[in-house]
Amino acid sequence: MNNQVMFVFLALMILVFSVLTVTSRKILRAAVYLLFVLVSTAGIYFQLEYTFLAAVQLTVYAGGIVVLIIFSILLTSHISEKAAVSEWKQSVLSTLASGAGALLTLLTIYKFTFVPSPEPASTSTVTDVGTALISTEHNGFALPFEVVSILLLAAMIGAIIVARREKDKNMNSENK
Amino acid sequence: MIQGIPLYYFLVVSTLMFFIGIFGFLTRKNLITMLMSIELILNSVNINFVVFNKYLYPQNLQGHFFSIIVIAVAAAEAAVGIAIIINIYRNFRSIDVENVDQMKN
Amino acid sequence: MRHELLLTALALVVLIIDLMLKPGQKNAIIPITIILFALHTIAGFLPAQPGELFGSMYRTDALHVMMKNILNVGVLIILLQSVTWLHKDENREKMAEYFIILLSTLIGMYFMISSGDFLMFYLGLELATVPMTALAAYRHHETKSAEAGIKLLLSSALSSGILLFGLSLVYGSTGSIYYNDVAASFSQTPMQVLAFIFFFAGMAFKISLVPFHLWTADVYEGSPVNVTSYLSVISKGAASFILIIILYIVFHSITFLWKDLVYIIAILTMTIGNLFALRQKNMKRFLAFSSIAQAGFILLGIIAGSKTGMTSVIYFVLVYIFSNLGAFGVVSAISNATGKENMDDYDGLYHTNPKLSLLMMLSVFSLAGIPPVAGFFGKFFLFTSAASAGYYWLVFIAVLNATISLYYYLLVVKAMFINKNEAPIASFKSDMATRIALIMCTLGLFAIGFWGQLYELINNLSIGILN
Amino acid sequence: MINYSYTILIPLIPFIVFLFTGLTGHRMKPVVSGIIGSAGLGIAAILSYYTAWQYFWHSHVAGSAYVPVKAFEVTWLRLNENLVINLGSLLDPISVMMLIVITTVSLMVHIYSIGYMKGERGYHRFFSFLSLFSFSMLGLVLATNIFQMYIFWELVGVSSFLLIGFYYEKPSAVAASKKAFIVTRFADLGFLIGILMLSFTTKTFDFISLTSPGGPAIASAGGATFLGFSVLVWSLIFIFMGGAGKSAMFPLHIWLPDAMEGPTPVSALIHAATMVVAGVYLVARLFPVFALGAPDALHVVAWVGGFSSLFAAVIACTQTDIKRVLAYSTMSQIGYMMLALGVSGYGGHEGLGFMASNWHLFTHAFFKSLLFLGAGAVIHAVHSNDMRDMGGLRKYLPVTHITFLIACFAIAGVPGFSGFFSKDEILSAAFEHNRVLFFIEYAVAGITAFYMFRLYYNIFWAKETHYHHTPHEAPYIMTIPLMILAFGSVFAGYLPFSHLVTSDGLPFAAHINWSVAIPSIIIALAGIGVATFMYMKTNGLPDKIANAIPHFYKWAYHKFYFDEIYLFVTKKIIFRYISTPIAWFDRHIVDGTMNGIAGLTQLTSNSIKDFQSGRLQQYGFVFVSGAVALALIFIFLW
Repeated sequence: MNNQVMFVFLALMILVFSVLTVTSRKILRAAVYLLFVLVSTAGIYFQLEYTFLAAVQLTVYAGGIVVLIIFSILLTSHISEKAAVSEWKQSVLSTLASGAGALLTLLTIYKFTFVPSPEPASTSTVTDVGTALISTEHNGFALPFEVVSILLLAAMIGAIIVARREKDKNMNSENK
Repeated sequence: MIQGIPLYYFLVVSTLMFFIGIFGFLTRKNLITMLMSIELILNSVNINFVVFNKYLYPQNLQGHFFSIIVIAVAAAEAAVGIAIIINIYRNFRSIDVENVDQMKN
Repeated sequence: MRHELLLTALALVVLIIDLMLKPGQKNAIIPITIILFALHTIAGFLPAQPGELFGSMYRTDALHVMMKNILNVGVLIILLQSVTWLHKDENREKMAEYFIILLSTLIGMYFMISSGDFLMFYLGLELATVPMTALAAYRHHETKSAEAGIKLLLSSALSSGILLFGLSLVYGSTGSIYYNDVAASFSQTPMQVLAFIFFFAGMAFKISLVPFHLWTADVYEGSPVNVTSYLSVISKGAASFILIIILYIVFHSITFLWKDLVYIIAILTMTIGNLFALRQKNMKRFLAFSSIAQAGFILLGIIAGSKTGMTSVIYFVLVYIFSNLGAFGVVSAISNATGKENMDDYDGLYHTNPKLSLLMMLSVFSLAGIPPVAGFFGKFFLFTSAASAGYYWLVFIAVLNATISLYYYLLVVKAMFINKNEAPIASFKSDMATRIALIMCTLGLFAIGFWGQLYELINNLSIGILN
Repeated sequence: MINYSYTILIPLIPFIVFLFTGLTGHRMKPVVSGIIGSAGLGIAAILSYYTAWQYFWHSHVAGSAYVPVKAFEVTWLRLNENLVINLGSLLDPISVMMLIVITTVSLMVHIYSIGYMKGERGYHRFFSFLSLFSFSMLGLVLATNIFQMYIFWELVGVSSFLLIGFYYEKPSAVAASKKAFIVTRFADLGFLIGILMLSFTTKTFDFISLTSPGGPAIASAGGATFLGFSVLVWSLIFIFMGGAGKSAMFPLHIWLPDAMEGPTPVSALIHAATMVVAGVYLVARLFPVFALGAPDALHVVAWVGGFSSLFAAVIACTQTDIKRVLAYSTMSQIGYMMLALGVSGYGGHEGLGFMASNWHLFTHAFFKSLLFLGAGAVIHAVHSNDMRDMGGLRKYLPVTHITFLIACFAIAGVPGFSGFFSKDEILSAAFEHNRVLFFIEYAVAGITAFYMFRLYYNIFWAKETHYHHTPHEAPYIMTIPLMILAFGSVFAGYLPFSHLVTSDGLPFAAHINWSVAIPSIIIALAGIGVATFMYMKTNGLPDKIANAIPHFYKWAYHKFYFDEIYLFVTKKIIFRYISTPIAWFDRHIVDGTMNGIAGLTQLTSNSIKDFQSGRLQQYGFVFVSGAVALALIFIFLW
């Protein structure tokens, strides 16, 4: 029963704040709503007993990405600034498209019978996660773990060359 | 598996979140909020993976690790995206998506 | 795994050398990287051990190796073509970064091609895309470059979000992310059809198939020329390779479904790509739309579903690399020398730069599929494979589109050779690296068509749909 | 067995010349590149004559069949176990005959161009492209398999595109070359589809195995049917579409008149003697398959040819640009050749049409290239293409005048000239197989004689126009080729063709069928006569005669009266109600349809441009709704 209450709470948090994130006219608030969504998602992971994942969610997503986003909002907009609204035609069309997509997806998912795997469950303690992370066997994830580090490195270099200001010429008028 | 909560409930939440994200992507005028919509989309996918893993195929951690990798990729995407957005701000003095339509037809 | 390890090491070496060089010596990084990469390309042709690693997350055999080698050759040409551009003042400070990003995206493509499960596939895909967006936005002071970067980033993030949603449903319905397991239990319930279509939409984005192609022209126009040619040739080639592998190996149980899907998309892509290419004035945009139409032709080989089909796709991509890089090489040389990128600027080019014009003409003829240039054989094999699978109407439509495409390809030839121009682009000499790259393209354009064994070689390695 | 492997040199020499003059031409004096080109072609021509001598007379046992010989062959692409694409050279009566035609005409055109192109920009480029064209054309006729033929076929298209468009830097030439290229390419795509279908049904590309009677190709004729025709028939119809495009058959002929924008020697080479007859050659090459496996396809060939010949002849009467007259005349004559193939059977005297078609191809090459080169000399002298700017040139250009007249006699079918013999055989073949077409061709023969002499009189007789400077005869380098070709135009008719080039390789005896020939002679002379009445006498000669001999005044008056009637019938009725409308139809409907398709494409392209709005969110919208729509279609509708 507790579980159910908790779940309903988290689900409502996620949905309500998701909607607020994409509708709020103040960008900074939208970012904060996003933070709530991400934290609630971490709550769901906790509930599913994936504590490691929940921790990653909190640190990387909530702690890293959202902070980055807020930081960039502060750089690029005034706090009081209100986001422009899109024209009604665009809003209607977008609502239709995403609504149709959601309906279709829910319908097909509802029609599908999921069959749980008969094999026994393994636990998901941090030890198991760690073992799988460095395992090179089937269901081991050493390779993606290594490759993602290349991705992060490359993305970092990319971000630096794009955002770095050049020392020279005509950019002096900018105030960062 | 959580007692008393069917799998479908989670899927409804994640699907709705996914399409809310898409809606946001299609309507928000601000580049940063478009990026935030992307985060919503990725987050909903993560929920899917994790829930499937927990409810249906708990004998290994495929969905779990998929989510972790997606989070890492999301971080990389956000970093590059924000760098470009800041660069756009320098060039246009604004980060409205309306401004970035010089090239067309 | 040799390709991946060598290339990763190569990228790290470049990074370290760059740190060690003094500011005055930075230019040395260019020849070092290119020579190392050339060696890496050659090393790729050494015989390699087929097999699976990491519990079949990574798989390699002669087919994968060949695909990677094809990409290597293309990247080598692009590296050579970018030398002039890198020597420009505004790019001096970030040469090493350019190389590292380019190479790491190539690593991503390697892993994508060699992937044995959807996690590695997804990771490879993102590694091939996310850093690219930084390169698209490489030119600081160009608003167009930043626009290209953000358009590429946001739309590719949207597409991979949708692709991921599809993948999550695939995982949910089959219980595995490994290709073998998915292939064994994938069927045709509505949800799985939905999942497949979401997945396909994401892939179609990367190959820029209609209606998922809209980003292409804008991004191609705004990016630096070399990045554009990389996106249009290497990225697209790699994505086509992995698409055909996944369709043939993983989704073979719903073959009849994806064949119909590909049928529709192929017609749309060829036609719309052509219609837009007709009206382009900017050379990069023009090549972008022409490359969309070309992607439509690739689908003809995919839809065949046979060994011949895969052979024709690989062969076509190989030819396409040389033809498109030939065209982009000329565009890049001219853009570097004069900054001009419009078709009008090419008026009368033949009188001032006859060699460049001839290469451009060859490339364009190859793209249009006129014998005896290699492009003709590429198209011919695609048509043959689709026709032998019974898709006569599709081949007929493709043939019509090939005729339309001829019209706009001739516009370029006409501009260079016939149009009058009071002040044509002045005669200029390109540097050594550009010339080598252009000579490689020219040779490739002829050699591939006339080297008969090549087709057999590819055919021996190709596979049809698994049964 | 004689070793023919040296024949590989015949196409290779022009190719080497092309590379050489193309790469180093700008460093040498212009005339040197012309001489090199001519010398290369000269060697190729000598080799061709030697080949012909060896093939037809030296190594051949009298009375036995000429067998095809593969002089040389290498495997090039292996598509699967059955389908192999080779490169090589195949010698048989028609390919050897074509070698002679191509090398001779090409050599003449080379020599002529040395004079004609003097002082033009891009002299060496012109010659290197001429060599490229000769190479492609020779490769085409020597092809051992249909795929190789297709490759060279396209190469011919490319090089003619270069030749039509590259030299003259005027927009109309550009448009013309593009049009020629695109229309023929469109036809070629039909050709390609035909090749694919044919090779899938017969499992071979090779000409020898395709065309051997009783071979798999012909045996497969009874395969699956579609709309009442077998696959074989359809594939041959598609292949014929390619041939019709290159040979300017209705309705794919629209490029030919416009292609006259190119330099005149090019027209002589490409649009008279070689490229435009490639379609005829293609049908002749596959003739056993047509005749034995798909007679229905052959009927298509016959009717397309017959219709085109009439259609073009009628239009030729209305043109004033002398090169356009010749262009329509070419189309009409090729229609003749196609028709001859279409009414032919296979083997022995049944194959009369086949023989006649090739013979006419041979003789036509001489007199039509002569006409073009002569026209070139005229244009060279008066700097205009329009016959209204000409007149009375016979005293200024004596050599051109005489050779032009010989060619006119030949094309009109005056006895003793080559055209008479070949045309008569065509008429006999048509007479035996299809009376309707036969009578059409009678009419065409008369119209041909009429418009050719209309052209002739307008250029060389009629009233003298005022010229800015006195026209002068062309230099020897231009007139000598004219004389050589004139020689061929007279005497090519005396070759024993029915003993050399026949449908099954066996010689047979062909005689002039006088019951067909005499009416045709009368018709031709009538055509000439009418033209003479209408166009020759603006010099006032009849008036003088009438004044000098009053007795004849009434007769002259009556003649004049007759003339009036004739003028009324021709000008007021035929011209106004038949020729002009047909010409209008050709220009506006046939041509307009093609332009309309191009315009429609442009229009569609313009109307969908808003899709590419540059707005990221719209792109996203299309992406999402595209994916959702596809999912809907495949889940619920599929």
